[in-house]
Amino acid sequence: MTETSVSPPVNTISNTSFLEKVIAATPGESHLELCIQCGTCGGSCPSGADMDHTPRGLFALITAGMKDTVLKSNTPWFCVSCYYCTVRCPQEIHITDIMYTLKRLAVQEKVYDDSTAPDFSKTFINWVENYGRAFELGLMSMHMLKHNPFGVFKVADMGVGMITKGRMAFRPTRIKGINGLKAILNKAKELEVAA
Amino acid sequence: MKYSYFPGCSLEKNAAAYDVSTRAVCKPLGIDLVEIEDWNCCGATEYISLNLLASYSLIARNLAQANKNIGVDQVVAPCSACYLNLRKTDKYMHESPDLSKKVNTALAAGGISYQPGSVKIKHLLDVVVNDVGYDTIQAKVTRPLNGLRIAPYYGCMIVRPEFGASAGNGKPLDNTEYPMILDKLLQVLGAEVVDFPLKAHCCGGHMTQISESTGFEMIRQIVKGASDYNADLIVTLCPMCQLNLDAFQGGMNRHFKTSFQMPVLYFTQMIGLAFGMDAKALGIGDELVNARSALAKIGVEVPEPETPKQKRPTKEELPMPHMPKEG
Amino acid sequence: MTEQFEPVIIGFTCNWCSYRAADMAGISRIKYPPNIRLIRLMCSGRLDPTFILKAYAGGADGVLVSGCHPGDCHYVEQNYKALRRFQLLKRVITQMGIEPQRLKLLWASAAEGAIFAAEVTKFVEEVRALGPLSWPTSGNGYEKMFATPEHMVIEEATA
Amino acid sequence: MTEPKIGVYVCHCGSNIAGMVDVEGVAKWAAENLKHRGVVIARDYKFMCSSTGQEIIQKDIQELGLNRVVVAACSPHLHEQTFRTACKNGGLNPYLCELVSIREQASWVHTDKGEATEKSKSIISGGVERVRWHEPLEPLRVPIHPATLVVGGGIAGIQAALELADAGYPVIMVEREPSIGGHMAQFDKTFPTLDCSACILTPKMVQVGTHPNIKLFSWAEVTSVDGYVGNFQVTIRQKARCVKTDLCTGCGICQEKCPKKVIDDVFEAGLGYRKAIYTPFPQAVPKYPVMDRENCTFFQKGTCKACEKFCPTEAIDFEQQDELFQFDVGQIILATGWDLFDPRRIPQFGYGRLANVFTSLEFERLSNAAGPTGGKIVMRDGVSVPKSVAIVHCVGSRDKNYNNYCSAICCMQSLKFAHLVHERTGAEVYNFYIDIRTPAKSYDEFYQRLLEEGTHFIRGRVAEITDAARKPDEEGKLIVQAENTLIGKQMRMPVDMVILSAGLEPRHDAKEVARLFGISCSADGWYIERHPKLDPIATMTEGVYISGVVQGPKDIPASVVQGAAAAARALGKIQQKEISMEPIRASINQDICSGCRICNNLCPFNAILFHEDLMVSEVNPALCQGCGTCVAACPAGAISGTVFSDQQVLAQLDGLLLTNLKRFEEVPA
Repeated sequence: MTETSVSPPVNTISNTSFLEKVIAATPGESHLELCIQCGTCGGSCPSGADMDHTPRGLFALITAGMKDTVLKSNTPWFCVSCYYCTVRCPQEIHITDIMYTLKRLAVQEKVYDDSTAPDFSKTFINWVENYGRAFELGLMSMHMLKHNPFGVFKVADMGVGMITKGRMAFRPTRIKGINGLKAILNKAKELEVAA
Repeated sequence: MKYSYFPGCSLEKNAAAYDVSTRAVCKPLGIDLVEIEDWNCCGATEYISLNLLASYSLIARNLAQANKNIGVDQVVAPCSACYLNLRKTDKYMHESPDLSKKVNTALAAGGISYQPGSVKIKHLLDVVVNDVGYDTIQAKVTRPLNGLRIAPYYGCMIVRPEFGASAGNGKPLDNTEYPMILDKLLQVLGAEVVDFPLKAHCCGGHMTQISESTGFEMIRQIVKGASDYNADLIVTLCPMCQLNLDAFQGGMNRHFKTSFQMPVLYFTQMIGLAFGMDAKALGIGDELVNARSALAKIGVEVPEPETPKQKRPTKEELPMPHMPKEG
Repeated sequence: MTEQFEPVIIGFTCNWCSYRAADMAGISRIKYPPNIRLIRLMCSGRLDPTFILKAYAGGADGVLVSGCHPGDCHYVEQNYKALRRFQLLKRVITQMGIEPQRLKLLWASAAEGAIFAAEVTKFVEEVRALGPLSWPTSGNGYEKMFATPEHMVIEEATA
Repeated sequence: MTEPKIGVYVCHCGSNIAGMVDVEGVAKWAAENLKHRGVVIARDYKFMCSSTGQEIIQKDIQELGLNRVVVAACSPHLHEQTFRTACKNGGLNPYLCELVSIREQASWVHTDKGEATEKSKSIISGGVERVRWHEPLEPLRVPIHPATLVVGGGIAGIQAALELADAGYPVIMVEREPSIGGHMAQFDKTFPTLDCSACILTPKMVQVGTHPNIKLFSWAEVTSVDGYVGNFQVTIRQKARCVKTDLCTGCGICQEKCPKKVIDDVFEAGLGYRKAIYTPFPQAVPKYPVMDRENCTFFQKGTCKACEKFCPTEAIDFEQQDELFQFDVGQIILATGWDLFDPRRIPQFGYGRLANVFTSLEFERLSNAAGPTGGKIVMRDGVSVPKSVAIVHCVGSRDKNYNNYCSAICCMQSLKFAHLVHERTGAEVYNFYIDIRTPAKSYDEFYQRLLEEGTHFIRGRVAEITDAARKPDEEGKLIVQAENTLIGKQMRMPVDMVILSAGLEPRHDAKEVARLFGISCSADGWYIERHPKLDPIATMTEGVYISGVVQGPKDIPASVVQGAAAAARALGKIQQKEISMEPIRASINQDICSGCRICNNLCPFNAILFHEDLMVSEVNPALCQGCGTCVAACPAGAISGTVFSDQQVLAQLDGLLLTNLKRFEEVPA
């Protein structure tokens, strides 16, 4: 059974350490420990309605150390990076950055329920890592076929329109320095693992 | 004025119109764009979601490339996401020597390096309204956009989060909740600007791919808002916003059984039109929601839209709080 | 532990803000290294350059000067005068062959016990890193030092 | 002077010190190693501050003939007086005692007993060296002028003024606005009892206006303050009213006839109108109107003079000029109050753009029977009654983007609003809050009452207020968007009217005023009290007190309490006829003074005067506050400061560094 069904163990070392872990994995001063649960973030979030936990709720879970519940949550993946929560937070918590952190942690630990969003990011990154540039057509088609085959028809006219208007490339541009870029990214990943 | 130009992936193809119109209007505005050599994708909001250091390195490579433009210390990005990513990386590297060290170790593997703060990163709109200035622009207007009701749409990442004076990146660009610079620009071009409450709300970013209904709802809100305010068109400054509001408008209409027909153009295209440039040369026609009917309004001579007379306040009516002077 | 160098730090505090900040640190039981010993003045403006030079001469490895935040001075604006002297002193001690990092200025309000403790801790480490103050007169014969400050006191006052 | 005989007393403070410092060891060390510095006895005791502890010192003074005492215990800010008094009772001049802190500075902040003990030794050694240079001193005595200046005519100032005046002492009250009464005069009801604000305030205002001991200046400001506690000279600028107060009967015809209607941004919070010549409200004290020259047709266009034509007593005087008045006062009470946080700074709340978003002050006027709508709670169009109202708590408060602090009154104020709206319109009321804070007497009972009345409470800070409808039922409404944090869901609440419970802010010119009176502001801009708990009334400047919100957000009862307390403080001093001041003063040795005058302009209190004839400077001990800046700055070393003399500081330094252990000679001059 998951720890959601039992009363959350508060303030044991492992609990605090999850909060600390999230803070540590977030660049700059995230101020996460300052959350007063006011809900400004949840109220501001444009996709908040579809999240299983509001950002505020998620922070309470983090503080309570309910790691699995947090990393399984769809909340970070529904974040659209509009930064409303970040600029409105009365405690100046870098909420959007924390959402990125939670995504990374979830991917590391491979504990997300719905793989749509993670896969989207992965597909996107794939093109970037191999070509150095993003590639919408490939991205969208590959992603849609995998996760929303019928969606293809829904927006088919859009796809057609984009193509007829010449707004969609059929093959991605590859940058000249792709090998250099690959070297850079690999090195960066090494360093990250090392850290 | 020389700037290193970072078009970003969108402007390569789906937002080519933005690129074309940008280059077209930069000439008369005296903005000299030097494209960053062999630039790469900024990772949008995706790379950072999987890999922290790699995404900063990915972005930093562009800044390093920008430094190859000798004597040009300012980078201009027309895409809000690119703008934010470049600024953010520069800021965090500037604040954390440790991060800066790591990123540079990674860059070294590609034989390059970047010193945080060594370039100023600006959004194209910032350059146009602040470096060039409203007056210069006004002086060049030959075909004022009279009678065109425009909903100015900023989206998120140009105003949020406010990275302020980070790494010498200057003062706040505009208010994070209710920006005005685009409104002012469009007024200068002669348009009738809608006081658009959703001007800085979110277009949904990649949501259409993650959760269609969520994405469509966010698009609907903005398109509906614009039409509620009887706008002829939405003008934006971000390729992602344009893509969502324009290309997905049809899908959105089908999803909600609505029939909005709200054209979405780039502010550079509006400048170009006001400067009397040819619509085609500004990439107009690429948009999926046809903008011609809206633009017809300025093709022909339309009389000054007489502003409704201030009705005398009734004697019960309470005064509105007066707003502070523009400063 | 016993191996590492333990610097001696003299801290000058004003009676109204920074000394109370030290009190606050105590009342809040905030820990900091014992290397610092405080001298209470009425105001950082009272700070005579002689004091600081004598501190170095007498064997201090670092000197902390602290007062109210600019604008909060109990004596209206005297901490600005302290600020001026501080900047000048930094120059002077450098000429005298003392690393300027051995002199630190800290504004601390009566409420900022935590800040006071944190800054002291930081300063102790910085001075520890610099090692003992190797000054010919160090530890004895500081009386020799007495003539020196005169010229700069004048300079300061007219500054 | 005789060979110093010093007694050293080390306090255990229970285990507070003894727990981390080897007190016995320290005492023993002092007795042995500081013998040659004049220490004749060193003891340790559980509680030196106890009567027994004090008796030990007194006994030693008498039996061992001690002429110096060093106590190593807690901070001098806590017990310096205690031990000075102990010495006094023992027959020793109190200023020959030095209290050094080994608690706040050693036992409480260090973790290693050995290190803490060593540090304590050097601290005591410092105290011993210092005390050798102490001199017997007498506290300075200064006569107290019986008059008190009260700045600000809000409820706090009114209370203070009346307490003093009723006690029979003269009060000078200065109010910037045309009438006293402050913000309280704008309110309709006061929480939690809901009694009518005017009904309880107006009588007090009248008392102030008519009290024989109170001289009231309204439409006036203090322009300069000189002198020191007991003997301040203040200058007051009486702005020109353009009304001869000796002739004016306050009949109000001038206001009635004045053709110029002006939006009243002050008293009506921008929600109502006044004339160019006006009293802000009918019960104004004093009753005389003032002329607003910026808006007066005559002053702007050169014609009109309607007021003059119709005035039955020929009291209008267009020629009137500002006047300056000088007074001597003994003490000063500052009760200058607060400004309302401007919600325009939070664009997402729409104030100024969305007609039916109101501020708390606007609503006070809206609900006030004497207000622009006669107490009818209506929307901006002035007629339609709201069916649903949202009240937003913490606007600009508890927010690092604006003000960090809690404004203290907004919760109760919002509850009051909720009650009034419910009572007068029957509208549904929604309170959006982070925490409901109702700590004071019968406040939480009021909260209970609101719950019974069926007011809705939604725990969630409002994210934004918009008119952009998403659903049909939102059309034409104000939509309040927030997270209901108790169910963890985002919600959009369509309402007719929104009230923003905006926070309290320091007056826009609080910093300048603080400078004028020589006191200091916190980072937030509130005036700093002498001690946050034990003395929230006095300031660091002798004879200047603060009361009301100027010291920090508080409600009416608290302001009244503080006003009364400040008055009591002032009365205490007045009763003493004269006050004794710490003899911490600078003095100039005129034989050495070169007359360079460097010190003259260094002194922030203008305490140093220059004798042209003798070409030397002199310190006025009554003006000198003892900061010692001049002492440090004198190039000739002609200035010395009692209690903090060069020798004392240098000796303490010597002791702290333990360089004294080597020396056996040197006797203080």
